[in-house]
Amino acid sequence: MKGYLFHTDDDRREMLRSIGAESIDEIIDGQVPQALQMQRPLDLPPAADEMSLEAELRSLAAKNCSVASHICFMGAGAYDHFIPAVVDEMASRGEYYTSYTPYQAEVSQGNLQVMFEYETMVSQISGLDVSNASLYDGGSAATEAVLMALASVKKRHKVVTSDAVHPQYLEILRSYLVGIEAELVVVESDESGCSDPLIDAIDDETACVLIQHPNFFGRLEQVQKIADTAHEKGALVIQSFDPISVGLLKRPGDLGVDIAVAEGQSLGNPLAYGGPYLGIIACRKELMRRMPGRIAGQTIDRRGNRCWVLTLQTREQHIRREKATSNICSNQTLLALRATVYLSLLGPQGLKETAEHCVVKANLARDRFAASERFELVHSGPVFKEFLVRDREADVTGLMRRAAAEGVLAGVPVSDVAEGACGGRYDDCFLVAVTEKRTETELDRLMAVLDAAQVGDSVHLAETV
Amino acid sequence: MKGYLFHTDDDRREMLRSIGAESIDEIIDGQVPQALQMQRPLDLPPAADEMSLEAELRSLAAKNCSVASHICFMGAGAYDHFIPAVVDEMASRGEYYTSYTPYQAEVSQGNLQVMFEYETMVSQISGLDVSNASLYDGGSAATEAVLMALASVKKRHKVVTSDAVHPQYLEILRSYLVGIEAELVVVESDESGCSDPLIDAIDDETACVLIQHPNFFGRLEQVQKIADTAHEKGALVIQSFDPISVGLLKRPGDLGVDIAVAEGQSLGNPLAYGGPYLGIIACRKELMRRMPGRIAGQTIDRRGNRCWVLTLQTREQHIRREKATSNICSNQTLLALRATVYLSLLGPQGLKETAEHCVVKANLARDRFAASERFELVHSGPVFKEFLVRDREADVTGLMRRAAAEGVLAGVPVSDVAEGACGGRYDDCFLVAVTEKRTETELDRLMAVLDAAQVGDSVHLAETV
Amino acid sequence: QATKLIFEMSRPGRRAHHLPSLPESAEAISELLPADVLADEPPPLPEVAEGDVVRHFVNLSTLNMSVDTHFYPLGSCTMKYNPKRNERMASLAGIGDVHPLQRDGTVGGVLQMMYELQDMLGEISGLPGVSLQPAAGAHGELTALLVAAAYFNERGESQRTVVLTADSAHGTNPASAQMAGFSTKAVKSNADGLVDLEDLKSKLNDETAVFMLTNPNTLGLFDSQVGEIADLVHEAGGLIYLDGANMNAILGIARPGDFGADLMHFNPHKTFSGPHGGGGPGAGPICVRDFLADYLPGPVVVRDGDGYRCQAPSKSIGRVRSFFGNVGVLVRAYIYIRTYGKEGLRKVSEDAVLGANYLLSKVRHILDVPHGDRCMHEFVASAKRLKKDKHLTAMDIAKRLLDYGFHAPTVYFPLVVEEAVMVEPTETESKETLDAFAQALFRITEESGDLIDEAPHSTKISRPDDVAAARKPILKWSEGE
Amino acid sequence: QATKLIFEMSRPGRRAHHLPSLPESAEAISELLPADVLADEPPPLPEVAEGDVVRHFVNLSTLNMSVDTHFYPLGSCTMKYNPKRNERMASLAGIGDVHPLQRDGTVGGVLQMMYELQDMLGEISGLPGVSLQPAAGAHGELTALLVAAAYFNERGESQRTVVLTADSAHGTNPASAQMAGFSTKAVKSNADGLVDLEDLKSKLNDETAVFMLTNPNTLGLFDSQVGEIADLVHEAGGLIYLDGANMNAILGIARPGDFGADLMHFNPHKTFSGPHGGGGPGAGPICVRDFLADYLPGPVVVRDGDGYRCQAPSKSIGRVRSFFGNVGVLVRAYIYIRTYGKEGLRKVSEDAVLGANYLLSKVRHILDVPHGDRCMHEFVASAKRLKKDKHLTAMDIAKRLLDYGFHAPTVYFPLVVEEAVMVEPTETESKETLDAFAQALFRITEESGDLIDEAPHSTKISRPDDVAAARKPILKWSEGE
Repeated sequence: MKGYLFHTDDDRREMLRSIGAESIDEIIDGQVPQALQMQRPLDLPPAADEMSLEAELRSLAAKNCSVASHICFMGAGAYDHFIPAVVDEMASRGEYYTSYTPYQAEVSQGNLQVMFEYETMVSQISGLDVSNASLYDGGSAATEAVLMALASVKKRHKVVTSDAVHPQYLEILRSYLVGIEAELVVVESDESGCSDPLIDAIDDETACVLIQHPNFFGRLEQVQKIADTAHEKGALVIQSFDPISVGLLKRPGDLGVDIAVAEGQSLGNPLAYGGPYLGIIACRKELMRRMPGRIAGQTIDRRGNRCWVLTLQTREQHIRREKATSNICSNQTLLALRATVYLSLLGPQGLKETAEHCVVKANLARDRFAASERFELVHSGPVFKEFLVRDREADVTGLMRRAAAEGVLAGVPVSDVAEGACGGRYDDCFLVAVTEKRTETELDRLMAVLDAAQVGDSVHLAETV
Repeated sequence: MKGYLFHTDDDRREMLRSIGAESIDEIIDGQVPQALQMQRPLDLPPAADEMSLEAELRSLAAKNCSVASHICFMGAGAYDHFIPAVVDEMASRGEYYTSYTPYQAEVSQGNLQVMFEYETMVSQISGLDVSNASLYDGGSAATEAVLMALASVKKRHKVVTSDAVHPQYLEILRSYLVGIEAELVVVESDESGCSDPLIDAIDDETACVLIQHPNFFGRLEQVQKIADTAHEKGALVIQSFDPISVGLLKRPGDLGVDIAVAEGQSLGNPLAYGGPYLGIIACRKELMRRMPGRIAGQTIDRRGNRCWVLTLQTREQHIRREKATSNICSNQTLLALRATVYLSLLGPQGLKETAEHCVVKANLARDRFAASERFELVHSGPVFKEFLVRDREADVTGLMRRAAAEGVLAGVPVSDVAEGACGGRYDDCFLVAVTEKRTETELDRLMAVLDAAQVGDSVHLAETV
Repeated sequence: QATKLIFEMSRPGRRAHHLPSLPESAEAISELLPADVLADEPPPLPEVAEGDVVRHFVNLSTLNMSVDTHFYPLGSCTMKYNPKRNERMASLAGIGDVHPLQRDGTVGGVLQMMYELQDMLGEISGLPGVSLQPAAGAHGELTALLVAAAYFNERGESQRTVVLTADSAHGTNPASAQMAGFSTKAVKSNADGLVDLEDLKSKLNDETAVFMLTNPNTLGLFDSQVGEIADLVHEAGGLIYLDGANMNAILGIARPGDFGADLMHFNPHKTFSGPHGGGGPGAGPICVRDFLADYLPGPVVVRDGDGYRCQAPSKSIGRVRSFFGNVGVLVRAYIYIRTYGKEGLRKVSEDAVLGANYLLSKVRHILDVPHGDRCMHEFVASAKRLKKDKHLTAMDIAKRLLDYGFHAPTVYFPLVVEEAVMVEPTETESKETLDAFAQALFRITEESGDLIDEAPHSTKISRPDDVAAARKPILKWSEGE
Repeated sequence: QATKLIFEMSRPGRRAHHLPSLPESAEAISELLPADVLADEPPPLPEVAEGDVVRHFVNLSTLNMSVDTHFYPLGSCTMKYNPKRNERMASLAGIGDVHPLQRDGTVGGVLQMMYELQDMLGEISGLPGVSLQPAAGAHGELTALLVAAAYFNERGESQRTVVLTADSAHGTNPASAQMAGFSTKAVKSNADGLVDLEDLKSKLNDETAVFMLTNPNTLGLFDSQVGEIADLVHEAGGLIYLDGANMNAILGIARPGDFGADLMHFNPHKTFSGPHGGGGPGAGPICVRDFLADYLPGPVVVRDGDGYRCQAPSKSIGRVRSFFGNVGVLVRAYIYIRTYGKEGLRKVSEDAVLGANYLLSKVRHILDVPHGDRCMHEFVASAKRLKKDKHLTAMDIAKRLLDYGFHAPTVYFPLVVEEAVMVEPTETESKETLDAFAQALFRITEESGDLIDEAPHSTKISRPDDVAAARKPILKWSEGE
């Protein structure tokens, strides 16, 4: 029997004797009616030993392009930032990754202290009072924030947002709002790629405003102005932010935002084809008891020593059941640990310099696109680490395919992010993201590959990668 | 300042104040005469940050063929055996790899117990009484065994061995014996690739006989017979063995051998272009106090609890100085740990099955070579996991180069192992090693690549790999 | 030292991470970004050296009990051994470092694995429609209920607004129902710990949308009435949702699809050995009957000639999270299922059931076990009598077990058992470990006084003040506090 | 549980590792191998499950103090922070998994690194001939002495059979000399802890082959007479060997080649942050003057057009180990040197010296420090007075420090200081840590009685019986013992 079982046949016999059963079948038959039992073996592949399975997985892995094999300019919510080796080594300690939710605080102080440090750092980077111990990902965190706001602002059901928010985040919001009394207003962003038009949509019915800054197009929003208007109207403001960006940019809390959310993948978490990722959420103190998810807090123990526990559990499903603030039971502790280690390593200066590299190199890339014949920059104002490029030949998919065959993941076509994203206005465009990892040589390589691509070039990726 | 320094300038100022020095230069100048100090900075590359250096190392790594990128049939003392993930994970725990020699037993019981378990397992696989906590590698271990024997057998100086012992091991032996009164007799192995002729060279002057079984050609030696003769003549017998082979083969101790040595790389240690590797040594109890290197032993502590300590230290250089059994101070604990974890995972059955895979697949490969036109099997008797192939076209180097360009590391030319190895008799031959990792498909691929190679095919590897 | 916070180790100017210089051709930040968006200074993160970071987080880790270090019989959580090969393979280049918006042609290997995993989960559940998107079990519950809602809506049965849950159910069940827009009603357990059929019947009507069932249930009992339950619910026009938290008991033995479930989620981090990560990440893939498959959230992986591609189902409820799903967790599940294969998965459940029954056969002589002398993969004992006789509570037992080197079982859940002690040994613990645990439990019942009241004694901290924590929450470190 | 041996967990038939089936086309083993070479059964290794192995070795690890967890001021061993990036990069595919007999064209990246490392070590030492082959410092000593012997032989000076070593030298020095076929004489230290020049002079003659010098020496003192010493030895026709164990003190400050050394070894696992691995692996690359380079063991890496290739020097002494060298360790050294680069290495030594002097400035108020109030990267204090006054020995201090959460310094070495306590803080410890260590040391000197005599109290074991261990050695586990 391949796998991880312990019991030898002798063990099994002795155990059955203690139980007083003839066989394991007897135990099962006594509980699961025969009619409900499977009458055949599972139809699965045969058992595989480690060596053979690893060889197979390696060959499957080799079929994929990756940020190790390719130069990556893909972003749109998930980024190829550098992950220091310390992050991997800390997170690969069994004491972290094979433990569970700290129900017994005495033997979970490691995880609890990490959560407390994580919460503190989220507070530091968001400029807000309170964080939880993490949510699933940036997209669902945005929706949880909206649900928090809807629950907090009584008798208002309108949610105002813009199509400069990540299209998948809007999709999630739509899915969740089905079961709830709520009206979603998605305002079209203006020609400069900003969401100023949504200011006019904020009214006395509005429970909350959801914006993203830097936004889906990499552009900077008038957060303070939007927040002021919202607050005047009695609505709450939710900002989805890039945690790397606050190395340079003002933090959500500094801009008057009430609830901040972010995708924490950038903070030392691998891309992993989309997950697991890290949902960051922080809010003003007044909203604390509406926060979903686990929260670690400080207290003292029997001996008077400072220590940490899960707290405010009366918000949670295992106590409150259907009256809970959310159904969330797990959290992303391991990814929060990675973010905590990452931010500890970077410190204020490292975060600032990382942000600087993003801004500077994104702009160097932008200059190159601006100078090219085939491409057009869609928006002209300042960007953080990402920007939108129009292919005048409108062959975005072919272009990306061709670039991948040449070792470059050149960007993300807007239409790949979500069907009908931004009303289809940008279906001939792609987002180019530039992190601190990219070098000028790589920027040149990107342009060389894109410039060499011919419209309609047919590339069969299966053969070339 | 890139790197790992802790002190801020403030720290440095405070520390200097406590020392009572104006500057660090003052402290250094007070001890190191100006005339002896460097008057210029070191001429080294500029400091490199982690991200840039990793990118550079990745591109250097990509220039190398590896057993991940290529199908490996290379052996000759270092083998591509499978390393279970558990081995890597255990050895990557900081408590193991960032600790040092267990001078303080109270805070080193982890390492000490591992050493004790390692020693026990070495005893189990060698069939001998006593092991140390490891030596540098298999080659230097063979020489240390010879030195042990020379020191043990009084007034004899002859060392008898054969050219079926790894040629590099013989080179090491020659280097070490320079400083010592000793005569090295290397007997030519016979046409079947065995060392039977050395039996006649064993005489009353002989201090010890060094053989390898399975030998350099993968062939099996008449160990028991050689040992009987040696013992009749009053000489000690040293066997270099393959630790995987004893899954099937009789162990050195079972064959009458006095000292066994082995290269422990096969036991869960990465190839790493030759090191660090693991020198295994074990001997009969009577020779215990001649053993070089660290030894862990069992004792009890103040409270009566079983525990482990470094012991028999009166053999060692830090106590005995020039009278020590050897100058060895460090050992390969981390690699011994890997071997211990590896053998724990395999157990008797896993070791046996691994050995079976080697034998079976090596023979399948051998059959394929026997059936080919270009190649000839040099020896006809049974082999363990490796065998010698003659290229009738005598273009071994070209052949290997061509195969590498096609993704196969096809074998090891004998002349690559050491200049003049085996007196040049096998310069038109190469060793093919087949571990449990190889599949029949890969064997077919090997033959396809070799059969397709044309003599004189010119391949510039720099371009193709 | 370990209890210092990383913030308290900070020294101005100390650094760990360094970046290369900016490109020489770069413009100044002040040229590239408007002044009004720029912060005066970066956030006040700790300033520490790399050696600080490593020692801090390594030492912190050792304050946790974990599966790698201790027996962890936390009921309902399936704390089985987390294979190291999973960790290695999931982080291979080409798997761990693939961008989520790469198109099908550049990510065929991952898609093939995900496709095969969909198939395998469909086979194991007996429910062929599979979405790998949900990020956790609770997320799977919510998603499945949104699927159910969409289904009823399309059928014109939007009056079905009630979700029934068992009173022994995980708290996530009613909370998920609430989030999906349903109201909830609890169905009682009977004296045997199973669903009270009469109570169920009384609550079934044309408002019934879904009955959420955990089977084996949280008492570790397989509800043998499940066929009848399914018939009743289906006759009332409702659907059966199976909370898959306890699937480790029935792999290859019984399939939810075969015993009447219409929708379910898996917890790959429980059943399929994905590590629990100190609380997460998990994943919550859901499986549904054919007629519900079109409503699943997208994307799912479909075959496309020789390759694979992502596609949203035709009537999809939409997305419930960004990107594809928790691929890192799912890959580990894939590796696990492939490792045991068709021969092995049933054996996993058999050994899990065997271990639980063996431990039960020892524990029932120490603690009361209200619901029978046999169980599936876990059982629930009660300290009610000990509490009354000796003031020894479930919590006391939990705390004192820590001193014996065992993680505590789940306590005070399920709510239907007083002073509940819920033990799940899993199949990856030896008989010797189970014996040692039973012996520790026995010794504890013989202990009294401070030994119990002040337990644990051997841990860094003991009995933290939860009430103070909640009354005056301190949720982050502040300078000088 | 952690003190159980893995053998004691064994159960017949329990397994962790599995292999695929043998190929169907395979012949039976009995057909392939003669019966007389086959064992009746495989060796009696433990039979355990994978979960057993993991829990066992994880728990064992936590019984070690290590740099990752504790301050480890073990004098002469340079227990500095081991960068995690070294670990990651050294195990990259294409570095960690390259076969040692791959030819130059298939291993150009590794050869380039090794070539550059040769160059960098030549520059740091001021000795341009470099061999990376020796596996450890002591191995480097032996190798260098074999080089010296070959050199003298070729010059017809085979009468040079004496190696001089300092009485404060590491024990490896005389032992290595012995193995290389030399006889040894010890040169005394003077009252300042430096080489007694008169004693040296009296021992120099035409039999002198090599003077092995450690500088800074094992007292942490830079012997300022080193220029004069080199002149004396060279005039006598001998060579100077520098034991490079203490190079962490003088990187970029003084080069052995500039102050008279002809041969030396580096300890990359000390100076260049290669991890110590619980006792090894290390590496012991040696650097020599031009005129000795032809004798170095092979292979060394040379440039060959645009590439690199391995080659044996023309008069090579031959090999001292299999294959190229401890590449895994050397790659880490390469990464370390590249990380600090030309700007940083001197700063490493400056901070190492600063830290040691700072700690010395605190410790000299607690313990006697016989040799001055300044030091290089380490210093040697003495508990001689405390032993006399309070029966507090160096060993007591070492043991009691463990309770305070610090690894002990090196004690009873060097032999020239009674009750020696040898402290090397390295540059990767914070001022706060050094302060805490000094404070602990102070507290210990105020303690007495069982607190001291029975220390350590907080460790799993305390004061093992070394004498019993040596008198009746138990060097392996046996069934039933």
